[in-house]
Amino acid sequence: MLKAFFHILIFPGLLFLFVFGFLAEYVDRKLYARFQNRIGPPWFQPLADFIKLVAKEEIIPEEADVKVFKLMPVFALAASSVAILYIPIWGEQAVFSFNGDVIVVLYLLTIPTFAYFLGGWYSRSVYSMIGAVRSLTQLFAYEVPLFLCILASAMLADTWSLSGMARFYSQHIGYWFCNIIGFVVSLICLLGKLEKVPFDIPEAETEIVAGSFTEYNGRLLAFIRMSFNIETVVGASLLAAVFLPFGLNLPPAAVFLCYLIQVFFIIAAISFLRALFARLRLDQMINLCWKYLAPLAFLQVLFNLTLKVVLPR
Amino acid sequence: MGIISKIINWSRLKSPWVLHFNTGACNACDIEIIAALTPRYDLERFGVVLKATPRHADILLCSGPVTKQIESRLLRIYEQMPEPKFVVAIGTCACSGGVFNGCYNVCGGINSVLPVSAYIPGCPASPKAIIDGVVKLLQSLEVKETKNERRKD
Amino acid sequence: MSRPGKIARLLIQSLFKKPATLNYPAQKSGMPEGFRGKLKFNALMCIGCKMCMRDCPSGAIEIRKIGEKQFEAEINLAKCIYCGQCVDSCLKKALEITAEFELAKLDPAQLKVILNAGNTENPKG
Amino acid sequence: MHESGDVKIPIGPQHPALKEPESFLISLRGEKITASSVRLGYNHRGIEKACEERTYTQGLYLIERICGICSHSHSTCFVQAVEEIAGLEVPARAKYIRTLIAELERMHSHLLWLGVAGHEIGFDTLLMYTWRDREVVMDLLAALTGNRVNYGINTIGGVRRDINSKQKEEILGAMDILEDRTKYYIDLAKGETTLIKRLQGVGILSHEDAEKLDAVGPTARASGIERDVRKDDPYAAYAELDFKVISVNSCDVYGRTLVRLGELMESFNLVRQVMRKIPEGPILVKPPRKIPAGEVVSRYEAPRGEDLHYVRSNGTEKPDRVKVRAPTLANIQSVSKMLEDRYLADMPIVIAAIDPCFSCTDRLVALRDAESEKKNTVAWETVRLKGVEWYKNRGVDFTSLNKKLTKLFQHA
Amino acid sequence: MNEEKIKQELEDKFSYLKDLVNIKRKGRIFAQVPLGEFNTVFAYAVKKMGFLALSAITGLDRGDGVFEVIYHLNKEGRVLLNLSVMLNKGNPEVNTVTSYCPSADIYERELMDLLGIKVNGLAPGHRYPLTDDWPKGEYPLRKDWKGNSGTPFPGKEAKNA
Repeated sequence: MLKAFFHILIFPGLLFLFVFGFLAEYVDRKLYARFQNRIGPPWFQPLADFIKLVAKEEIIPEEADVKVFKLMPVFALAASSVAILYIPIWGEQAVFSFNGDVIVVLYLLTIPTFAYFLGGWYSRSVYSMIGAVRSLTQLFAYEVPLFLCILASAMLADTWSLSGMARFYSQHIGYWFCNIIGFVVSLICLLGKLEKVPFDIPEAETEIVAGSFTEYNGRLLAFIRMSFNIETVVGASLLAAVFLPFGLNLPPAAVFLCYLIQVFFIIAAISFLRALFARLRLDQMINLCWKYLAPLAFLQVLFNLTLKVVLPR
Repeated sequence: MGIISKIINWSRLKSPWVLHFNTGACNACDIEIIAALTPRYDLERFGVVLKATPRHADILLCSGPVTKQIESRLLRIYEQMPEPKFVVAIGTCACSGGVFNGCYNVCGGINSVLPVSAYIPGCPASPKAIIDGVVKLLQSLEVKETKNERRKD
Repeated sequence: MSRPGKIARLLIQSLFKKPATLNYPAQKSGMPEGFRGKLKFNALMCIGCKMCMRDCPSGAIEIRKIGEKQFEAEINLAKCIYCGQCVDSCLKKALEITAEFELAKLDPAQLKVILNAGNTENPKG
Repeated sequence: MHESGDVKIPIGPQHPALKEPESFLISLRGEKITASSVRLGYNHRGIEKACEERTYTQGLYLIERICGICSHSHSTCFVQAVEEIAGLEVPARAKYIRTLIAELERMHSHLLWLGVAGHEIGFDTLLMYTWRDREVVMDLLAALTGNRVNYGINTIGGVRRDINSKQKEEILGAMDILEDRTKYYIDLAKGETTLIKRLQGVGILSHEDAEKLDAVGPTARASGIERDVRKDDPYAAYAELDFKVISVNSCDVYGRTLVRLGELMESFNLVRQVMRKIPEGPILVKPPRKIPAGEVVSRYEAPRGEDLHYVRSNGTEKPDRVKVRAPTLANIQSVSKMLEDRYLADMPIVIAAIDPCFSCTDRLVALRDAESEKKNTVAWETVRLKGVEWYKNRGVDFTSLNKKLTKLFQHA
Repeated sequence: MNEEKIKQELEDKFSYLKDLVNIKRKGRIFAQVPLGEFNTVFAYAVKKMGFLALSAITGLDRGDGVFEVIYHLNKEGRVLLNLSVMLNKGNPEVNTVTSYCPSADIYERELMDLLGIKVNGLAPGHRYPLTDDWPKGEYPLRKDWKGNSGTPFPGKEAKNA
């Protein structure tokens, strides 16, 4: 019981996530700045932003549906935090795991997007409306390839539990290479999930101000930003667990170090891509996902299926 | 109590998010504001981020003389900003109306409409001047905050 | 032939290059010489012809007689557009332009500067 | 033109896509723009009237502040007019210096535009790099004229500052730096897929429309109208310099980008020529305080297009009438055409593509915008229904989900 | 492009334009057209002489109870033909030229708002550049308009002092 609480509140639960979230945001912003030949923010920036926002006056637009408006950010935060519990971040074993937790994690990761949608939808400002609808449309585009890629690697590992997958891949280290396409595709999809350039369509500043979050401020905005950070961490950890099975059989400290390295590698990749492209239009983004990413993902699935048949166990 | 409010003040000083509003300026100050955010000057060093909506902003950067028809809008934007909020008048026009004094369509400086916390003269105020101004403002706030602290204790 | 991510190389390079950012204000750096900043007033040279007032586009400068052949200039930093027209108009070179640009003030009162024989450049207090 | 059913979004006066307070009203059906209208005037300061009560000298600085980005354009255009009325023969050296500053201004303006365009399509990295390089020009201008913007180099009868040999070298050095940077950007513009995807075929303004609506500057030149005041009606020193008028036929935003980049390259070689040809001599002739009566139309190719000033004097030291036709006013009329059935996502870049400069545009009197007051009062019910319907047509049904959720939260 | 030719053509075509057309300098032709004849001349200039583009329309108050409206037409951006027409301040009226140059619209609205010149046949649309609740009979660019409030221009005081 106590142990569970420890896991939920301290490690790898809230506290760890918050710290890690801040770190992730910092790394992302700093790298982004450096890519642009700037100095960028100091290390404590995300923390300062968070505290400031929490301490700020809260304004709720009179048109908004107060209940939903207030509830949604918390909802998003909670959902994205829970997901971490099922992802093996220290060694091969997640805190909680059961066969099928992959699906749970994936859906937990989908919840925030819906939360943002509803939040924007019920703040009832034109910009939020459009942002909300956009983020949902985008969801339908990137979700499929992402799921397919994870599915593919799960099939190869022949298990529906993340821990199981981690175990499998760390034992057959060679197999990770088979999933390379899956890794790339899901990395791109992750960009979509985190609403980062080139897929930051739902909060495209120059078009619809700040999308769903136009009306949010103070504490709620802080939560939203936090849940984005946590999503980043969780998403990165997920990809790390599924696609980068390295150093899982080292001594514990080293394992954790490896995990950190992998996650930060993914975060760095994200901020690199983010500095690299112009924002796509919604229709272009959907094209990309359905015309290129989804087929690739399918390819991965087929490839892994054949692999499973061919390769001996 | 003291320590918490200290932390809050610290955070406020470290992450001033700004909203830029052109109240009828000639663009010169506006482009200099943007220039202050770009690599050469990079205001993000001080945690300054240019925000799109008043709801997210702490500091309102105004440039230009307040034209009659922007006045009401300026007020509205100011109202939409959550407390605590500050206004910085950037450029001569924003400080006093500058060359546009006497144009029948100009109210004069920002201070004729809103309480201004810092004036940055210059036509236009160069990015360096803007950074200088922002830093001066933040320092002054720091001083003020600590003073308040003492009064409380 | 177009491809995505053409800017990639530049990004990587600048990641390992020193940022282009100036370390201002921690490290003071001025404006190029001849930059038009705050005005300087040599009271002794002024003959009170008020040509500067006449040509000033924004009425930022005012010359006042404070005694026999003695004048003081009140310059409103908030109104001055730093165009230097007064310097050009001045018949006696009583006005000069300096490169001082860090004029930000928190208190509007400090934006009015009175310059006379006593102080030619900096506001009192 | 705005149908009642559509979602109306006010863009501006305070909107991240516009650095200036202007208001566009965009009617949306889903993501498609069905109608658009622009209301100008927020930036209106009454300059034309004000000029009538200021002396020419004072007026000059006022005119310079019509627009901070093309300040040299306006002031040159104005002084040219005044000089023509007064019959002043401006020294050749002064003319060359004006040309020099004009071209430097064009560089900074076009680099600025490139950055802004990048920002509008969410390519902030481009913004950061172009503006970093733009600082080189800004430093030059600061060193030459004494200010980064609103240079105040012009005065009636010539220019106020001379350039020395040291500055010449600096300028030439800077040109080399900027040239290969610009080459890189051209390379980028021609090579970066996402960029091209966002720019090509967007904001179409056909050759005919461009002519009908009297578009000017890069906007016109991108629609294949080879028109450039520097060539057609040479002023300052342009008659003695040789340069190409860049024009392409793609009629879209991409074309406008290429035109501007091409003009940058032209500007570099123009500046080099100026440095080579600039004669020695005085830079200023003493103007009379009172300008004899007369009327003149003066033209100038600003970075954004043709700038036209009409000045009428009445023999006093104040002008009788100053009329300013800024390039944006000529181009703004074609924006609605460009926005026709584009996506909302294209709106910012299309508006940016004419390089709007509203502070130039609204010289006259201001208006309070009735329409964008709707921001908070848009009947959100209609908005929602429209959105839902649009997505239903595309196989996404919110209504049921929406109902469920509302119930849920009522219980909660 | 020969200014002389244009001047000649105008004068030949419309006898009443004799010595009303003058060439100020290269590429600048000013012509004063009697009010009654204006439309025909304008139409001819646009349709026959190829002055297709309208650069701007300037309206101004000459003070002595006369308004002047100047149409700045240009031909391939090279030659500027400035057709000016005098109006009586009592009832200033012109006909719209939007049928020839659609871009005239915005300039004509300017005329209406700032000088109170009536433009016949101008399609309805929102006014520019004045606000919708601008008081009737207030025309800023008229010389006798004393302006609404607004801080006095300091330059004036300077002169008084």
